[in-house]
Amino acid sequence: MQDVNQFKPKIVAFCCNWCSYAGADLAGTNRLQYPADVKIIRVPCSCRVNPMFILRAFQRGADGVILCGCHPGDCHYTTGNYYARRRMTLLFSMLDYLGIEKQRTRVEWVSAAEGAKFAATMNEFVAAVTQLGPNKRLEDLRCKN
Amino acid sequence: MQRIGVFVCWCGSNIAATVDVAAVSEALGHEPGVVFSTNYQYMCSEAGQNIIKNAIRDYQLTGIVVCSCSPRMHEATFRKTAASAGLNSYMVEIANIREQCSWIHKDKAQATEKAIILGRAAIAKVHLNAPLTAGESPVTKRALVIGGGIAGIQTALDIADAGFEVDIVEKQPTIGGKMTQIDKTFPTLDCAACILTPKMVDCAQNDKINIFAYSEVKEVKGFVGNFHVKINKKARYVDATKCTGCGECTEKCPMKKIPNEFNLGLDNRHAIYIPFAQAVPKVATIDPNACNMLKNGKCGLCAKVCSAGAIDYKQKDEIVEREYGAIVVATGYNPIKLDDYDEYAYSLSKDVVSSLEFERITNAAGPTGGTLLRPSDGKHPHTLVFVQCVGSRCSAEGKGKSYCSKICCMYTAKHAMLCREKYPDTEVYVFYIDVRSPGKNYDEFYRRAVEEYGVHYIKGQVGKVVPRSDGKLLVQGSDLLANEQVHIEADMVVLAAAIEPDKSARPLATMLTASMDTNDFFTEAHAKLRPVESPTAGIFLSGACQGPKDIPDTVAQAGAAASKVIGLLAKDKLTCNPCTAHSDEMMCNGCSSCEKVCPYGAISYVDKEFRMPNRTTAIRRVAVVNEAVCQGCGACTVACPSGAMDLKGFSNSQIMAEVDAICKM
Amino acid sequence: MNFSYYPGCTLKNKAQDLDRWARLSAEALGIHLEELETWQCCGGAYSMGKDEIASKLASVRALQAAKEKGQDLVTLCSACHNVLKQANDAMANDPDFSLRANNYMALDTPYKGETKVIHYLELLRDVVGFDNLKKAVKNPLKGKKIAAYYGCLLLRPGKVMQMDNPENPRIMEDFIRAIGAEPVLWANRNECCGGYAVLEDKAIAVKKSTAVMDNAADQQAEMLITACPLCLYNLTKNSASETRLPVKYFTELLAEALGVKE
Amino acid sequence: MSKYDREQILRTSGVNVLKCMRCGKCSATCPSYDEMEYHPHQFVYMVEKGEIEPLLQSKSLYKCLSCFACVERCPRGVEPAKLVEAVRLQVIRQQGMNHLKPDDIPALLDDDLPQQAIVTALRKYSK
Repeated sequence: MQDVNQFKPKIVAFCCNWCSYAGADLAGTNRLQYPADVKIIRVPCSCRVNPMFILRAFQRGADGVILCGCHPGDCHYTTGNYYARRRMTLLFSMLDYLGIEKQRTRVEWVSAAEGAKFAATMNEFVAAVTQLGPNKRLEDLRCKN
Repeated sequence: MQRIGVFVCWCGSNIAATVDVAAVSEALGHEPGVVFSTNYQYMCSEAGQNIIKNAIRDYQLTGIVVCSCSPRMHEATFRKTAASAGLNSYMVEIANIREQCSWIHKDKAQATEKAIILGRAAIAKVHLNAPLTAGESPVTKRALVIGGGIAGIQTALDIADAGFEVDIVEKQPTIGGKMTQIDKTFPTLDCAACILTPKMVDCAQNDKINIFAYSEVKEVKGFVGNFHVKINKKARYVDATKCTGCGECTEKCPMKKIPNEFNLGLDNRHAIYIPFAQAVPKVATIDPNACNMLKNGKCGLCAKVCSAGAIDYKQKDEIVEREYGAIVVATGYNPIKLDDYDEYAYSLSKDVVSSLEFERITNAAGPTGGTLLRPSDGKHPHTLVFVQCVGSRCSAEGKGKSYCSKICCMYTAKHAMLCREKYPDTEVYVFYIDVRSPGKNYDEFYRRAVEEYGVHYIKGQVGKVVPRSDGKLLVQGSDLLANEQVHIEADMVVLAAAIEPDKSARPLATMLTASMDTNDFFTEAHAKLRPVESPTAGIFLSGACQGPKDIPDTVAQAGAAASKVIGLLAKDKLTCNPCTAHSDEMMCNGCSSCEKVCPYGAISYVDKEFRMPNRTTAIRRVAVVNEAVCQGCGACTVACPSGAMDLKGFSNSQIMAEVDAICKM
Repeated sequence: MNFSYYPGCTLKNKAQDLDRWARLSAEALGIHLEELETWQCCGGAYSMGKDEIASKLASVRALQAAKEKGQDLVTLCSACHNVLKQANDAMANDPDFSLRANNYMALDTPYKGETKVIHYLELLRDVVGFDNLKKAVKNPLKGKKIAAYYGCLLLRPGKVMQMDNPENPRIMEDFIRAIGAEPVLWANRNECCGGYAVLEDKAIAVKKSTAVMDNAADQQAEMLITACPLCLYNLTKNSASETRLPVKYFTELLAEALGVKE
Repeated sequence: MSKYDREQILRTSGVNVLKCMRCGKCSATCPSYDEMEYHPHQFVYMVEKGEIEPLLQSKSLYKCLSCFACVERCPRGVEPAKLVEAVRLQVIRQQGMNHLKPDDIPALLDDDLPQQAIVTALRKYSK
């Protein structure tokens, strides 16, 4: 029981440079807490996120991956987030098929003005992943050090 | 192997209070490739930057990692620092340990651990960084202004004034736009034509300005500094170089029952027409839908009376191709159609008019010669009711506009005041929800309408207008302050219709890849800090195409857009973003997947000769990225099935290295 | 073509003419109206409360019956049309209400608003077509100036009824043109006649029906047509207007024009 | 009690009173305005403020014609008629609070009165 309580998930968050990364910065500026388990990787646009990156993260022991982009219609590059949404829909359903629970993956739209939404999303996501426990399914044992 | 330096910033106590900065710099110092690691109170200060510069020199660093605030804050600063010490500025990575670590965590141990991981990810990335050089592209020193209303005119004049060439494309036969239809302007009540027509003439006479009237933009290709535009000059059936604008043809034309657009259909024009006396260019135009000669070859009267021989029934549309460095959108607005608001009986009675129609009725050059007469019977109205917010601030499903149209409060005050001034025997009622009059001398103007001119302002809306056969309009409204339903027998009702972007705006936005909001107003690059630029480089916004605006605001924005254009055209070369996509031609199989997802049309294909085994060669089709056009979104990199496409500065291997560093704990 | 048909209570009693002429005309136009076997009264007014379930079930049953027959459901009385259409909309778009109503209904497959409810006028416009109707007219009502009275129920709420532009409708005017008469355009055609208040407060009914009648008379109408028995009653009985224009069911004129009015 | 009433009314009607921008168009268009002590816009505002008691007592509840003019013409989609109906339901759903009793009806009838008038009156005023 204690083990479950002490489980600290590894969460990788891909944030687009224009909206979500700025939203994360705003969460910081407003001192809105979310767990330290979340580590952000900055990408120019949510459409830069190759499904490969997400598979790699799970392979290397990530317990959850979240992709944040601009709201539909607000993409800095006009249509990037639509591509991301379509790609992730396919990837996530494949991951679900492989046994990576749907709760471990998420796409969320966070604008540069939504610091509070960013923090709330992260809190929620970390709680959901913590509930599921460690990801064993796709972890590559050869990558274990 | 890179030689990496790590610089951990305290940011005073902003970082140092929750992150053990010494432990971070100590831990990161042991990472492979790190040859120098330190921490300092303020890395962004001059002293802090000197630490970085000295370290680059003393330790021959090939890459640096700064653990500090958000890269959105100081990435540019540290890139400059690196460049001044001779290091390529793209060999700098920032680990955001303030906004995304110290400020959001309370537990020092946890925050320190996270800061170290973020530092490691940045180090892992910088290991794979390569020096990048920003490319350059030339600038065509000519601007295109789309729309020839007051916004386009002012922008064009300002750009021309700075010595650059400007083309104005206007779809109507004359420039001038909505302002030509307006009678007086608030809050000074000077006549619109008196202040606008000199500017129109200036445009015509300025040798830097070229007016394409009765023309439309058909195609836009290229990118900032290098746009290629096709303009369709519609056939006027009149040779503009010969026509003197004498008007002889327009008087003799037998087709004289064509609704006159300029007077909003309140009177008629001929099939050949000049919209109004001060039109620029002052050239006649034949309406092909009305002209007998063009429809069935019978008539030809205008050609007979034209002493200049300007009539040309065989004229065809003509496509003109031009190059531009910058494009200004000034497509303006229109009042909405009032079909959904027929509780006001707009379609039932001619005496229920829109505000723009009312402008024409009170304009000296209008259908009534400036005398206020009812459209139905030409009689002088005694009771007038103005209704504000018709279709504005309307969030009900499928109806109206959710925004405030901004100009209606003031022009209604103007109309009401002018009625009372010219015709003291009139009673004027204004139904309002709120009177919005922020602007210099605006509220004073509205108060004058009430206090000096005795206009009756009623807080409430009109719910129903019932036209009666004796010509009276029964107006039923609510007076919220008196808590009464009021009934007024009016002679005229004037509806302040909401305004919306011109219908041509959306297809134009698609051509320009410029973004729009849900109301079809063009979106600015930043609502506060870049209000006259579109997010698409090289596209600028002027006037009501960006949002409802009155004339002073429009002229101010037009000037601002012009100054941005001048700033762009003054440059000989543009520096490009070096973080662009790049295709490895050895891996590319020319499948076109990348081209399809590119929002900028930056990818094209070339047939290239490759060496094959046994001294043979083969021609293969491979993708080539135009680095001047690529904005670096990376959509193509994921679409590429063969992995040939990668993004400089955010390469697959760099992001994977970050993923690995974060997941390895 | 066969359609399910919901006549409603009034058409079985005081407004039998409205019903009879509609059926005769439909047959003349090649349309067969199959009356639902066991319909119940819709209640005459749609209960707007989201938690009103029982009072809407009669409508849901009628809608379900039409669904079982796989037919569109034709209505004629304005009130029935309004109630059925709103109930259908709630079944389709208000999941909470739909769930609770379906719990009462205990059907094998829940009813989710599948039935298309069309008013007889829509039948004329969209199925028959006013152009075809015009061709089928044997006795055009030439020269008659007729004011179409929509009242409140046919058009509103517009986003649910979707019959026509609720402020500037034309379906009845087009109908009038199709039968050879001349429509009068007037503002109060979509204002309430006050009929609903006839038992509660007759003064309202008098005042509102007078305003409607006055406006139609002022615009030189010779006659009003309506689809609502209550409007017909109220305008005929309670209007204090000086001009007492005849008020008729639109189906009466239809039957007359088609030559099937016995 | 009033707070409970307010919540119940909002739930029953499904109306978001906060959408109101106080333009008064509902009251401008209401055919029963003169007969109502509280007018449509006041229903919206008083429910918003939680001033329910006067509305529950008011005869205005029975003057609304349910003609949907206010619903159709409200620029903000507030739907005042639904609010009026919800307040009326709040009253007539209580024991013994039926506004129209079946026994009262025969006296109100005349020969031509359509059934529709009777069923709607019962539907609207009684539970």
